[in-house]
Amino acid sequence: MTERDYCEEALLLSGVHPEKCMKCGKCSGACPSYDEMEYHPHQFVDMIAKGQIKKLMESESLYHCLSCFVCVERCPRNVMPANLVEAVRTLRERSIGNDRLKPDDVAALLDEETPGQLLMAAFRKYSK
Amino acid sequence: MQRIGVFVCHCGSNIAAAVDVKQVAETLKNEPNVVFAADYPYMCSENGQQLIRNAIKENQLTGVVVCSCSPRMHEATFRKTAEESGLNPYMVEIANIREQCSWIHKDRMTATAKAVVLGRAAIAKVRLNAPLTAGESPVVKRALVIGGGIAGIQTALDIAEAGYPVDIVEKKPTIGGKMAQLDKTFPTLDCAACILTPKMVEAAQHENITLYTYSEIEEVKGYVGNFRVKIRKKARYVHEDLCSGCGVCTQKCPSRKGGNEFNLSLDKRGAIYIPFAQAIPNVPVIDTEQCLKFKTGKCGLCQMNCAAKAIDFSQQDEIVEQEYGAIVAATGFNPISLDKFGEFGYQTYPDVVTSLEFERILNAAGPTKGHLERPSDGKPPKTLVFVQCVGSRDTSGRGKEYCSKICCMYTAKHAMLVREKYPDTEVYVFYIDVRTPGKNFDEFYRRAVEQYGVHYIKGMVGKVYDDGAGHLMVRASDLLANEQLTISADMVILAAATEPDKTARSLATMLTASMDTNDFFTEAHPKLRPVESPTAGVFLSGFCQGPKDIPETVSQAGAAAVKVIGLLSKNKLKSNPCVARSDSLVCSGCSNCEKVCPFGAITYTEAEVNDGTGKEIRRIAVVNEAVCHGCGACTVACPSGAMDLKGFSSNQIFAEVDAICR
Amino acid sequence: MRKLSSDRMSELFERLDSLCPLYLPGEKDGAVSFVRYEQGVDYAVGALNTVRSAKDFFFPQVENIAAFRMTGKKIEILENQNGNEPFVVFGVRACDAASFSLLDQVFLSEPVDPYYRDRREAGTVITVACGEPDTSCFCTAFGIDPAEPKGDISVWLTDGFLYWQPRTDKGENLTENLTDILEECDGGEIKSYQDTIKTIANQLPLANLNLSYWENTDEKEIFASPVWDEIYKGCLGCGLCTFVCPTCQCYDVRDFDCGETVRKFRCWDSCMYSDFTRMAHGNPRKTQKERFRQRFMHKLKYFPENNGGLVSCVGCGRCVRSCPQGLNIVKTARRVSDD
Amino acid sequence: MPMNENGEFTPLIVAFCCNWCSYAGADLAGSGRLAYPAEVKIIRVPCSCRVNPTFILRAFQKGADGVILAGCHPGDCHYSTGNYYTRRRMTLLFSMLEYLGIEKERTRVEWISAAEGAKFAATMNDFAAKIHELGECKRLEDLRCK
Amino acid sequence: MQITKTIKKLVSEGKADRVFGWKKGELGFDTEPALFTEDFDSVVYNSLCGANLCKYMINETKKDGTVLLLLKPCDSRGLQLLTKEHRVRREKIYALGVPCRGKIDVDKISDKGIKGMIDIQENGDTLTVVTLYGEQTVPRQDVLYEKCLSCVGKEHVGCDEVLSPELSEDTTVNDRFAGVTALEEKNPEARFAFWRSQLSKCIRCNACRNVCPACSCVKCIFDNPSSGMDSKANADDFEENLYHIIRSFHVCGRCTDCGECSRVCPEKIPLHLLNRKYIKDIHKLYGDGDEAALLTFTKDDAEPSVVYERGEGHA
Repeated sequence: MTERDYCEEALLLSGVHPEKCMKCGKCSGACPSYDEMEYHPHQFVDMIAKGQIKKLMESESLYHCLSCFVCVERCPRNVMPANLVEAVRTLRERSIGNDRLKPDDVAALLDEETPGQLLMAAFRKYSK
Repeated sequence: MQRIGVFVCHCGSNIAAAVDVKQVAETLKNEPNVVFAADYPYMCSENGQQLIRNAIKENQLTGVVVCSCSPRMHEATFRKTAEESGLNPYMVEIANIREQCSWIHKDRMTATAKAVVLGRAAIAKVRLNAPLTAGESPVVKRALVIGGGIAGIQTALDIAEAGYPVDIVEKKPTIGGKMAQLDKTFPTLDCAACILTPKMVEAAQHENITLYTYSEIEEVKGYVGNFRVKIRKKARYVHEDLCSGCGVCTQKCPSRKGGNEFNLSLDKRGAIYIPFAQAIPNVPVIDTEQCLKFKTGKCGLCQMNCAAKAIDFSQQDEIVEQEYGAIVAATGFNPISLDKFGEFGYQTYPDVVTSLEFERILNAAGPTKGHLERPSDGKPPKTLVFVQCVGSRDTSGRGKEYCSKICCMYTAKHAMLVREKYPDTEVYVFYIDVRTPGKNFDEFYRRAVEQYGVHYIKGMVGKVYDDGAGHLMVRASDLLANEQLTISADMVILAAATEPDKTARSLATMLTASMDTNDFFTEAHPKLRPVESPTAGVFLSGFCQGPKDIPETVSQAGAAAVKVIGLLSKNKLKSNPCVARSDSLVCSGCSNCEKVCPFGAITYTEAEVNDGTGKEIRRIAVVNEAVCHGCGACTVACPSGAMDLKGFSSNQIFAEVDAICR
Repeated sequence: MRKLSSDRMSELFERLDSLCPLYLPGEKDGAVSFVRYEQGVDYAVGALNTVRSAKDFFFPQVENIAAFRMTGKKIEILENQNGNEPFVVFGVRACDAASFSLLDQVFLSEPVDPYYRDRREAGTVITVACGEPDTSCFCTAFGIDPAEPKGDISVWLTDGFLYWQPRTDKGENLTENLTDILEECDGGEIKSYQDTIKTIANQLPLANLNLSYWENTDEKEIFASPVWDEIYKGCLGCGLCTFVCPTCQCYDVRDFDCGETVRKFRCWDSCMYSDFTRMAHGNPRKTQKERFRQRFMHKLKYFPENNGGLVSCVGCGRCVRSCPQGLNIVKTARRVSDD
Repeated sequence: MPMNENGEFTPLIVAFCCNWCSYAGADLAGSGRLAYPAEVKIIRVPCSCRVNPTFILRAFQKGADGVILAGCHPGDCHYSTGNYYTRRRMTLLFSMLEYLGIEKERTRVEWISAAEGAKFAATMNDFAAKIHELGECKRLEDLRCK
Repeated sequence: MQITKTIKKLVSEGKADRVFGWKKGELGFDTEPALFTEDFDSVVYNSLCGANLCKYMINETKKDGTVLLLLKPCDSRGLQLLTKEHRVRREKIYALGVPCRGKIDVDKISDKGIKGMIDIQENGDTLTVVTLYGEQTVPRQDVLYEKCLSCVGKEHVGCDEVLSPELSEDTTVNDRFAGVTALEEKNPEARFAFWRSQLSKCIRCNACRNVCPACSCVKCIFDNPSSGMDSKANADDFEENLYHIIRSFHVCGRCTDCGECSRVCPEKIPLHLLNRKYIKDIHKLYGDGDEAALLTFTKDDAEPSVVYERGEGHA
């Protein structure tokens, strides 16, 4: 898959239309994980619109998003940045292939910084 | 036998690009009754119209079909063209092959085929058209302006100056509207009161203007030139004619708990009050919700102290009935409620205020006498954060999807005024875009940035919260720096989106004027008839038609006035001849049509009828053509089909259906 | 004469239908009418008369006459004549069979109506004697014998047997195809069946209808009778009596726009309707009284005068049974003649 | 069955539009170049309340496969109350047609304002798609017209 | 007979100068509507007087004088409608309500296999049918008109006088809307098959229209060549659909549910099921107001989409 294909896939998965964004930055203004993230909610929207998804997929920002949906809630244009973050996360997980999280490995991953809720969500989603 | 001419317009390439206009003309030429068909690049141009005029004369046409743009665009044009060649203007039908064909269908064959069908339907209809003659009705030479803000005042003054009597109905106790609440005006920074109050006084004193303040529209009947309006004058409990405006009553009133509406409840007023010092009329009004006399039956201090004996607790609402030739809606706007925007803390923190509240805080006649003090503790704020687009351009359902237009400029104004008077403050403005298309507007905004050092930050505030130590924390993004900021602010000022006044919707229903989904009045044409409602005789002034600043409002107010003057200068109006008619031979006199007529245009009479079976006195329906608007509700209520609509007769519609389904 | 055991009737119907389309009285949603025979359709043996008469077969309620196709400004005429496919009608009663000769007077005299003629030639009529004439029957008043119905073939349905008597060449021809199932017999077996029918028919309350006043009185006198003013009062002006009547033959010719073509069709009309024989000035008979009078004057006076005394009624009793308000030809004939 | 050159069923849809709202909405859809199928043919009436049930039945009689009626939103009628009558009339008529066994998706009423060009196009697209699904209208056709 | 006495008294008091009622027909059991100016002894009123007389008043009240009209409860609703729609001059009518215990459908007696009927005699709840072949008895309730089995009610409305109302009997055995509900519960294909089969029997005799108290137009659109709707014949399966759909719509909200349309239909088409469908919908959607449903509205009326949303087989 080309980078463009990944972008299309992310948009399909999330149902996000980045062209609706009017670049107000309210998502990032409201984001509680802003400082932990290399790329911020508005950048997810902007970069995917521009076809630059690789950097996002490689970024640890994916796992610092709390999925709190405040950006979705606050967005005046219904753009839903968190859904996009979630889609990129899914694409990344998929690209890892069958090498998915096993129940036994979860305990080892728990640390102070990673929210437990995120781990559980990822576990449910990627462990079939 | 009709002799029909078909004229197919290319509309440059607007139609011709998608529709094979030559083929449409050629095909339609073979339709029965069609004796002439032609195509032309611009049928609405003088040359195109000349083509039609010549064809009518040379071919003795009795009917004309123009295949062109929407009839809403040029039906009137082509009717006039036909009339100039001696053909009855109502023998013209339009087939809409632009908006409803060439613009939406890409496939040339499909579009051409559809254009032919639409043309056939129009031919089928015109075959059954009959010449119609417009009736005439007199014009009442008096205008009504609903709303006493700057829009209403300016419209009324302009009409009055032209010599026509005009009434202003304002629901608040004083005229002046929103502009009266403003401190300074952009981009000149002159004092709002200084330029508005003279106009208010002029309106009050003008011999042609009658003010109905604290009044509402109760009922509107009639039609262009002949509206009959009921105005409810709400009881003030103070006789306007007796009151001297001394204000003693307002000082004696022991109840001080009411929020002062004029200052947006930033301070209190008595139960009997004059909204503000320059109010017109300068007559108090009693707030019965708050007045002790009304609540407990005891008190009456104001009455005892009124030397003019103007106070009357038994006063009742009064209904005034008046006839008008034209009505102007100038109902204005309000900031939206911020209930749905909890993230800004407006409901929680007293130091988060709206821009209109801030306007009052800055005003010398406001709650702080013009001193910049924050509401919570009266201390002068050192850091101010302005947030733009609060609810504007919002499609999430919480706000309004349109741009409120005035916020960029008034925010720049506020920022500048603060920095000028209090140079030791820090002022931040969070913006999405700064929109300054207007004379001297961008210069004004740049002055705020360059001269006054206002910090403009591209980004939006995500949250306003309390840091636990009594400081307001503003968390926002700085998109250009790709940073998230947290600013400790003393005050936050929200540029709340604007919306049309709530009363506009019910008024529009009474006026039968249409509105858009945002409750702005719809104009008859967005470009060419911006101050007229599609409802004849109803005109639009100011914000009620769409967001506007003061200069725009004033110029539109003048334009609306000119339209009203133009209407009132006529002695007679031609009425729409496409009205209902009752066939006396078929009418059974059952009254069903009368019951559904929205205009009371149908009456009954006993008349002698001879339907071929002998003379008989029957009860039959009679349509008052001047009152009928031609909606056609009666035609369906009539089971016998006695009631029909001229210009849209049942047989014409059947013919259209048949032609389309052929 | 031939006969067939009653339990083999459906076999007969199968055979007839295999020769050409067969129609017979059958019940549909509570009303008996002539229906196309097919397996599962029961012959409504107990029903005396269908709601609509058998005239439908030769003079259908609606008939396309021609069509016009318009191409641009050209008009092309498309003839429409498709009434010559052979068919058989079984179960026609004596009264309806008699009505055909009345209709023949109208449609087969010059100028001959080709649509009617074709259908008449194509159709074979099998009549059935009325075993038990009912209250509303009065065919005997017109010399019609319910025990001896006319038609191409007459049939009697007694207990156990169907008796079959061809009467015309058409009837004989049809019979020849059925000799294998219809066995020969002599007609004597139905004599007592016929006698019973006659006894019943003579006892019926309307059977003694006497039209001698109508025959012997000047038409102007009957026309001017004051009785008309009174007896039409209950008439609703609907066309029920004319549409169920086997002898009513008035029709209207109308156009129907189908888009590319225009169909010209004729359809039954009723003298009871306000737009009957409408001309530029309207209906010449302006009141319901005049329309009501016209119907009976035509049946009982004008038609006989023009057709050698033949009264345009066969006593089928349909109007007696169907008129919503209880009016009918017997009532009218008697009241006018003060009988 | 009417077909296009690709052998696809091309239904016939008659849309009655009131002059003040829905017809203007259709114009707006046009100026916004918002496409909907050409099989939709619009008949302009002053108000939705002008639409007699006989017009709708006539369209079906002559071979229409779907009939849609568009008017101002209730409360916005240019004639103030016309569409309230339309609403009652069509509710009862459509209920009757359904009772007679006519597919209920073949008739529709939509309120479309002059500002709702997008809604106009979307409505027509949706309605046309429904009619495509249903295929030719057989239950109300007049056999003479086929 | 008490009716004759009352009529004579009313005429002698000058309340009316003529009487519209029923008289005996040619057969032992049939009756017909008739106008009486004298000989009031020949006015009959019995269980065979099924016809609704109110519509005759359209022409009758165009004349001078006052007519005494006999009205059964269901007929009185018809007269009320005609009065409301100004089709009769009510002041020229003396409306005399007469009691009703349901009317007899002679066809139902025939359907029981009884032939050669000469006379019908009423004894309480039993009928004695005299025939050529002897006498037979039939329970009265078995042979009442369909319309009487789902009667709207036995109360007279708007009469000047009601005679012995205590003699009226409730003859309702069916839920008035049971027939409609049963159809609604079928699927669309079955409903279509039902109506296509029923309506294709129609012979367009117009009896249903001409008897209907709500169909009182001076000129019906189906008779008026300039209406664009005129038609005389059931030229095609569609044509009679159109006729009945439009007719039912025209009387929608005005129909008094007197059941005459079904009574007079020679083909026994249950036409009342069309009108009752509208009545049922109106009751459900708009309540039971006095004003005709299509001549009024409320701002929060149901949207036409309720038809789609209520799903299949709704009842």
